[in-house]
Parts: sequence; structure tokens; C-alpha cells
Amino acid sequence: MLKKLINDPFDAVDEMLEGYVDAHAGIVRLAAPRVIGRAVPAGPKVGLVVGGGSGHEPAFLGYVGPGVADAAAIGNVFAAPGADICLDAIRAASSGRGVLLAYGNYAGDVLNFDLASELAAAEGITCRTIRITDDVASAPPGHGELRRGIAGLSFVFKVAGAAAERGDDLDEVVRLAERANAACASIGVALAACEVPGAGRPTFELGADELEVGMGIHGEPGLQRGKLEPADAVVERMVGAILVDQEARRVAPGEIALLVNGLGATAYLDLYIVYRAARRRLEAAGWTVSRSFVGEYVTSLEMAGASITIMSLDDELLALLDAPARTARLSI
Amino acid sequence: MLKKLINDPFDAVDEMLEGYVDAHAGIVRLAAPRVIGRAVPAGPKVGLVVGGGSGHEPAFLGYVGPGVADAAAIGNVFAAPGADICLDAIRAASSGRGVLLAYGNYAGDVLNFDLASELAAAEGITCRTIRITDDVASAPPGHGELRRGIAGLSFVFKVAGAAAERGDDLDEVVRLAERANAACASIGVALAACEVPGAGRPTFELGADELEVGMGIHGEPGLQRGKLEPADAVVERMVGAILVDQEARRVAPGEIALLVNGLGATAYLDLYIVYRAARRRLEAAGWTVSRSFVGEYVTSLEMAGASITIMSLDDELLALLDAPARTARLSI
Amino acid sequence: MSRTLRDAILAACADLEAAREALCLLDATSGDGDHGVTMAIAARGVRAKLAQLPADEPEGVVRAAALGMAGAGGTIGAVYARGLLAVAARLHEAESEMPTVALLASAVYRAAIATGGLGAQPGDKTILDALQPLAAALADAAAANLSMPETLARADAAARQGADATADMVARVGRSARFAERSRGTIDPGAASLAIIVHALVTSALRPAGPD
Amino acid sequence: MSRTLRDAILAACADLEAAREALCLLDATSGDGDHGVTMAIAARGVRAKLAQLPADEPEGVVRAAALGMAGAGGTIGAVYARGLLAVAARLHEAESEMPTVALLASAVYRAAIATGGLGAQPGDKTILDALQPLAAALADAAAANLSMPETLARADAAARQGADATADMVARVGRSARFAERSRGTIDPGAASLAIIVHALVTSALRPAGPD
Ligand SMILES: Nc1ncnc2c1ncn2[C@@H]1O[C@H](COP(=O)(O)OP(=O)(O)O)[C@@H](O)[C@H]1O
Ligand SMILES: Nc1ncnc2c1ncn2[C@@H]1O[C@H](COP(=O)(O)OP(=O)(O)O)[C@@H](O)[C@H]1O
Ligand SMILES: [Mg+2]
Ligand SMILES: [Mg+2]
Ligand SMILES: [Mg+2]
Ligand SMILES: [Mg+2]
Repeated sequence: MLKKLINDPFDAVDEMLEGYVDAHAGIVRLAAPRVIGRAVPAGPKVGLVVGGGSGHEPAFLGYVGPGVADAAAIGNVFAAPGADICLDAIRAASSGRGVLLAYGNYAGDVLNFDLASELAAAEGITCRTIRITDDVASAPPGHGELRRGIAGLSFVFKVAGAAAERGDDLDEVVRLAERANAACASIGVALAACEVPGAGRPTFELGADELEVGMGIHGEPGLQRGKLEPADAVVERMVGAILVDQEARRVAPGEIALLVNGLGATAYLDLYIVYRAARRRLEAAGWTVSRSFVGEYVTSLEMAGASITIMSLDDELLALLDAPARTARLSI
Repeated sequence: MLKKLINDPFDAVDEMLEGYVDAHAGIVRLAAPRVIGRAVPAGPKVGLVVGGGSGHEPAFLGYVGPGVADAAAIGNVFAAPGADICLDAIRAASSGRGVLLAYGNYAGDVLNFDLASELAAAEGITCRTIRITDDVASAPPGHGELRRGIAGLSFVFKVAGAAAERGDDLDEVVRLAERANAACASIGVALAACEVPGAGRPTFELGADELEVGMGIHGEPGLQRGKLEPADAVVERMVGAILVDQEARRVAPGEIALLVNGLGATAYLDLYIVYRAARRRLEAAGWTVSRSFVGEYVTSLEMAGASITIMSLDDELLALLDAPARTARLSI
Repeated sequence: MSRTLRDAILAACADLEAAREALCLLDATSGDGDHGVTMAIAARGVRAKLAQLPADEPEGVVRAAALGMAGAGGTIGAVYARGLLAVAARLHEAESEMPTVALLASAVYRAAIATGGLGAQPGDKTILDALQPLAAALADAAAANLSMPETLARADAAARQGADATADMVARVGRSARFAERSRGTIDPGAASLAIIVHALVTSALRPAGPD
Repeated sequence: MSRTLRDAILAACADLEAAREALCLLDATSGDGDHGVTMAIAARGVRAKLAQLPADEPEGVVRAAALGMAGAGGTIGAVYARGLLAVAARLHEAESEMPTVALLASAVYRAAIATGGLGAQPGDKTILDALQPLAAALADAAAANLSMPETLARADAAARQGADATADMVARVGRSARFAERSRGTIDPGAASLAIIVHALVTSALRPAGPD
């Protein structure tokens, strides 16, 4: 059993939320049970709802605030929020110009958000959906719609949020969110497992000298399990997989934002070494890194490891990425 | 051996720094080997140099930038920077109005910064020093000057940096840094060890169901080793120790900033649960939490655990804490 | 039977909670390791909804269970909620509150249909691979005019066998989709939890009524 | 001797590197676990400084070693640098480059004085508890007019015994200060590294000169 600083596992999510809204009262409030809304609701504008299971903090609650999301629907650990929570989040985010639901492409999230979207329609709230699919390890090229969402979530949230904030209409926010999603490619590597509170044991086991390239943010299996290697070699495999995918999708080297995301237990020392290796590898392949993010953006509880995300940039996406934001996670 | 995403352990710090300056080129530059300076040096103003061993990221480099420090002197992992590095940092921070050296109270840092301060004086740069001593577990009340510095570092850096940024003179910056340091009290708890790259094994061992209250950010021994308990009970012990110290120092309950700092491997889920418990406990004792920080501010590589810091606030300190800052870690 | 239904559901909740770590372990082999926790949370939710329920008519009890399951979220919360709401709808249409084998078979058949439209096919190693054999066994029992006790015993066995058979399957949908071969040899957690629930319900229903 | 001094220092560097994990383990028991790594980094630094050094006169070699140690940072880098700079200063004052027992004793005595002013007292379980017996042994040897080989052998033994004796002490300064009783039973890492260095220097000096 991994050691945690929690109380009853069944209370963990609610206690976290209590702490969260107290700590960031200037930015957020508890809009409904399991729904984080902005302290000062914005609008009229397109609403942005983000959400998913807990255990990925600062996703999803850390993206609620001016410039990004209007509300986050919070599920149990690694479990999608129920449709009632999703519906409450939609209500909290709605100011009459429609709502975009942005979440990672997981069966549970799809089922619950889809149902909520139908229920919202019955209340007169138009919802659109973007399912984020940046994890190149989760399905081969050509099957992009089967892919999972990992740290690319934060880029898509930022782009969609900035578009909504400046007053774009729902079609336009959807278009930009889809562009951002299509522009993202990510891959993770896990070094050590996390544990769902109450599960009694870690989600998976890795040998003392093993890692797994391509593992998902809930411990979903990856592309290859192998021996722990120096960071440069691990990054070579990771960026290699991203570049193979870019090629398969006929994306030519260009300007990108580069995100190195810690999964939970990995030190900044390591993350910056990974960043350095990834940047060198990408630059050697002809890419230009013009925006960089290093830190914890979409975690997997206390999993050890990191993910690398690139987002291809053009003026449109860059402007949205650079637009001001004041959430607990993103302050730009 | 703990798993890390690094290359040769001897290259880890330099590779991290390479990554860091590339990732945050808008904010920082490598002013000298092992010295992070601002991308755009400021001044004339009092310079603020921070620094210490590596492995505590985002300390110290994450505090360099507008509103906080002018330069950071970066040592090897858990080893103070050599005097030559400290001197280079002083030079990078100096714009003619004197330089404040702010660091945690550790023998190695004292020796090296003191020497550098003498060498700087010979070059005509006046240096003053604040040794940060917020860890109440590291020496009993009445022996404050023996205490170590832990996450309170970030509060002292912020206050001193804001004072320097608004143009206060060196005496005034020193006075405010000393006030901030005196206003801080912290305590940590460790759940699992970190490992110095190249050491071959973790720094300490804790049983599968053990924790240690009061452990320092390099694995220095704490107050009590005990069984892992629910977060509320652990926090009770931690805040209890802080409050005993406040009483011994005759500090009456008042307005505070509350910081819950992750040591490296502990999930945000846990950190917010710790924050919730700490806040409740403090409020029950009559304290008012008016500013909150939850996240990783001063880490110990991949150590699992957290620390709690309070800083007593008055209008003077609050204004400095709230002043704008744009560093990689602090964006206010 | 409706007082019995509430008791039976409560018994199933208790059995799910007892199986928490075992179900997590199954999910860890081929998914994200949370299934036992999600089902335990669901059990709490169902118990809370039932406690709020004044009356004991079956449709209301099933609807309350559906809401309790939905509250747990996740894939499985949505799947169970959909299935149970389909059962409730069928009960609503029923002319009598008397439980018959035919009504039971029809209700579970509706649940199988309702949950079959969520992207999984039979053989994909999901809860459907326990639910569909269960529905088939009930339909067969109804056609053969079996007694309720005999029907329930067959239902129990069908769900169990369906769940066990998922061990030979390879996961193709949901979070375990990419596990492919790695998932072979382990029972699907969703199928396992359904078998636990069915067994608890059947055992409770077959238990001779005693003093309250 | 100065060519020999460079070789001797390089031998000490190699021995420190070989002891990396062992020194970290000592430091882990009563400190922050980095001492072996810091000394290994220092060894690299010393080697680099020596490589840049054109001439081989002893003062310059010691000064280069001091800078190499300083570059490693930490408590120990500063302590060694201060001690070695004191040695270099004494060599600078020396009239001849010929190493005598008296000069050696005097130089090490200066190092003991220079590093004694950094907050630690004898008995505080630090490097001083190996360095001061070493200085005393050299002073005794000088007073007794012992030969250089005999002196070096006694110096080696004194440093080793001093280091070993720290096992019975309780740490009072530096990062291990609060370990108090927990530190008893383990040799101080700084004292251990000094003993390793002295042993390497002595062994190298006593080795009969061979062809280059
Ligand atoms: N598309 C689907 N249709 C029906 N059942 C599914 C589907 N996807 C997954 N399942 C079931 O859900 C179970 C996993 O439930 P659970 O672990 O609680 O949710 P999650 O996959 O969101 O973590 C699987 O074992 C499988 O039986
Ligand atoms: N004040 C001091 N004076 C002299 N030596 C000291 C002092 N404090 C610590 N030391 C020595 O430093 C050693 C620790 O060195 P090292 O682990 O490299 O540095 P750090 O303590 O900075 O991690 C101790 O074992 C002790 O011998
Ligand atoms: Mg899940
Ligand atoms: Mg150290
Ligand atoms: Mg699961
Ligand atoms: Mg040490």
C-alpha cells in the first residue's frame, strides 16, 4: 500500500474540494456538490465545462477561473463524474451562449457527459463536446478518435477557454478546441505506480528497474515495457513515437508549444532534464519550440513518471495560448 | 535505488539548468555557470540573491524574476553552492544599491555565502544576509538562530523581493526580510525517502507504515517517528508543534498566510486534504487564514510528505506578499 | 417481495463492499484499478437513496438503486444506472406488482438491451458478457415455465459462468482496450461485480422468510 | 616530491570516488546522504584544476586542490578549501621546496586551526576529530625527529583512529545536529573521507619511485 496523507478514502474527494475552495476562494467556489465554479461567474459568454475523475489534480479544478474554464465536474478518483454532476457543472457554466464540454476521451466521461448534455438540452442549454485525444500511445494513427486524453487536456482547455473569454460564439469555440486537439500529440512514461485510495494496492507493478513508455494517466498499458534507461534514451523513445505519429498524420515540422508534465512523484530536477532532452530532439528534427511549460498539469496521483506534449502553433492558436488567465494552475 | 529520469548523476544539475533557462527564457538567463539571473536585469535597486543546494526545485531558481529575486546561486544536489558561485550570483544581482543574501540556515550555505560576501565587499559590493529559520522542529524555542529553513523560504523571498522591487533601501529590505523570517513557522512530515543522484540508495528508511514528523528537507531527523495516521491526526501533530512554538514565542493568534508545501511525491489530493485540516485546526485556535498557498514550493527531490508554514501578517507584510511577481514559480 | 427486494439489494451492497479490494485487483490487471472502490461508493450511494425512500414498491426501489449507482460515476455507474432504469421502466409497465418469472426475464432483457448500446459488443470482455447470459437464462426459464426458485438458481449460475468466461476474452473497449493480450486470464471486473450482485440478490430471495 | 604530490592527490581522488556510496551511507545515517557524491564531485573538480596547472610546485598544487574542493560546494567543500588554502599559505612561507617533517606538521597544524573556526568543537563528531589527531601526530613526529616514512605511517594511523573514534560521538553541528543519539555508532562521513585521503596520500608517498 502506498502511503497517503488522507483520512477515510471515501471522504478524500470531498475533503480535497473543501480545501480547494477555501484555499482559492478568490478564484473559485463550490457551485454545487462536486462542481467547482468561478468565484465570479462570467458572461454572457460561451461556457466552458471541463471535468473527469479526481486524482489528476491540478486537472480539472485548477483550470477554473478567468481565461479558462467556467466550471469543472469532479468525479471520484479515476471515475468520471456522474451525469448529475456534469449537468450541475453545465448549469454553473451557462450564461446563455451555449456550453462547450471538454474532457478526455474515456468511456465513463463520454457516457456521463453525453447524458448530461441531453438533459441540458431539455433545459434549453445547448452543449457541444470536445473529446480530447492527444495520447499517441493509446491508438495507432488513423484511429485518432479512439485515443485517450492526457496532458494535452491543458492546452485544449487553455485555447478553448481563451476563445470563449474573448467572446467567440459556440461554433467558433468548438472549431478552435478541435484545432487545438488536432494540433496536440502526447506520450507518457511511468516509472512507478499510483494507488486509488481504498483499493488496497497500487494499480500496477513495475520491476525495480523497469519503466513503461506510453502508459496512460490511470495506469493504462502503454507501448513497451522496458528497462530503466538514462533520461535522454527514454525521451528519444517518447519523442520518437510522437514524431512517427506526426509523420503518419503528415504534419511537417514547425512551431510548437512543448509541455513536460510530471505525473506526480517525479522531481523537477528530472522534469527539466526531460524537457532539455525533448527540446534538443525536437529541434534536431526541425521543430521550433516557441512556448514551454514544465511542471504538473495533469497528474496520476503519486505515479512516478512524466509525459511530453507538443502542440503545433500558428498565430491563431498562439494568441489563445498567450491570452491572460488567472486560474490556480495557469497564471498567464 | 529510486527510479529517476536523469542521465549521468554528475551532469544532472547542469542539465536541469540548461533545460530551465531554455524553458523560461522570457524570465531568466544563465548569468554565470550555476547562476540563474533575470532575463532583463533590474535596477538600480537592492539586489536579492537566493540560493542553496539543488533538489529543492522550484527553489531556488523558480524565484528569480520580476518581483522576487535577481539571481539564484545553485549548488549540487543537497550541497550549498561554492563561494565562487555565490559571488557570481552577487555580481549578477548587484546594481549599486547593495545586495541581500537570503538562504536557509545550513552550515554549508553559511560558510559559502559568508565567504562570497567578504569577496564581494572587496569588489565594493555591500552584502547583507538573512538566514531563514522557519523550521520549528529543528531547534527548540529560544534557539531560533539554530533552526533550519524550509518552505518559509518562499515567504521570505517574496517579502524581501517585493521590498527591493519597490525601491526600498538595503536596511529596509533587511528589516522586512527579518520580520518575515520571524513571522514564519513551519514543520514538515515525511512519508517516504528521496535519493541523492549517485548515492546509490535513499537517504533514509521509513517502515511501510511509518512517518516522521519534523523531518527536514534533506531528510534531517525530526521530532517523532510514528505510525502512519489519518491526515487529520498527522496535521494535528504538525500544527500542534507550530502552535506550541508560537506560544513559547508569545505570538498571539492573528492573521496569517498558510502554505501547504508538497515535498515532491505527494499528490495534490493529499495536499488539499492537509490544507483543509490545517486551516480548520488553526481557525479553531483563533487564527485567521487570509492568504493560502498549496503546491510545491520547496521540495526534497521525490520525497513523499508535506510541510505546513504559517506567516503572521500585518499590513506591511501583506502588501509585500500581495505585490506583483512574475517568476516561474510565483505569478501574482 | 418488495420488502424482500430492498433487503436483497442491501445484501448485494454489503457483498460489493466486501469485494472491494478483490474487484480493484481485477481492474488493476486490465484497467485502472478503481472498480472495487467505485462499486463500494455505489453501494453507499444506493443505501443512501434507499434510506430516503418512503415506500417499498419495486419500481421505486429499482429507480433509487439506479440513482445511487449513477452517483458513483465512472463507466460502471452509467452502465448500471442505464440498466436499472430500463428495469424500472419495465416494472412500471407491469400490470401487477406480483413478481413472475416472465416479468423478471423481460425486465433483465430490457437492461441487457439498454446497456448493449454503449459501444461494447458481446465478447469484448465487459459486464455485458455476464448480463447477456443472465438475460438468456431468464428467458429460457420463462419459456420453460420454471419455478421462481429454480429460475433464480439458474440466473445465479448463468451470471457466474458468464463472468468466469470473460477470463478467456481479450478486452477491446473501455480503458482496458489496449491491454489486449495482457487482459487474458483475468475476469472482467464489471462482469465480476454483476455476478456478485446477482448472487446476493438470488441468495436473499431464496432465503426462507423469517420474523422481521 | 611535487610530481609525487600530484600523483598522490590523484590517487586520493580515485579512492574517494571508489568510496562514493559508502560515504553516502555514512552521511545518510547522520546527515543528508550526499557526502560521497559531494566528495566524488570534488575529486573531479580537483582533477580538472590539476590538469589546468602547468607547473608542479607544491604550493600551486595544493592551491589547485583547494579550488577544486571549493567548487564542489557544500559544507565539506568549504571546510577542505579553507584547510588546503592554509596549507598552501604555509608552503608559500617555506624557504625551501624540500618537504620536511617539520614543514608538513606545521602546514597541517595551520589547516586544523583554519577549519576549527567554523563552529565545530573537538568531539562534535566532524572532520576535525580526524584532522586534529592527525595534526597532533605530525607535531609529535616532528618533535621526536622521526623519519618521513615513519611520520607518514603514524599520520595515516592517527587520521584513521580519529575517524573511527567519531563512531562513539554524538553529532552536534552541521546538518546532523539534531540526530543526537541516532548518530552514535556511525563514523562521521567527513572524518571518514579525510582518513581515506590521508591514507591515499601516505600510500602514494611511501611507494618506491618507479619509472614514469
Ligand atoms: N462500453 C462499455 N459498455 C458496457 N460496459 C463497459 C463498457 N466499457 C467498460 N465497461 C465495463 O466497465 C467496467 C469498468 O468499470 P470501472 O472500473 O468502474 O470504470 P472505469 O473503466 O471508468 O474505471 C469494465 O470491467 C466493463 O465491464
Ligand atoms: N561546522 C563544521 N566545521 C567543520 N566540519 C563540519 C562542520 N559541519 C559539518 N562538518 C563536516 O561536514 C561533513 C558533512 O559534509 P557533507 O555531507 O559533504 O556536507 P553537508 O552537511 O552540507 O551535506 C560532516 O560529516 C562533518 O565532518
Ligand atoms: Mg476509472
Ligand atoms: Mg548536503
Ligand atoms: Mg476502472
Ligand atoms: Mg551531507
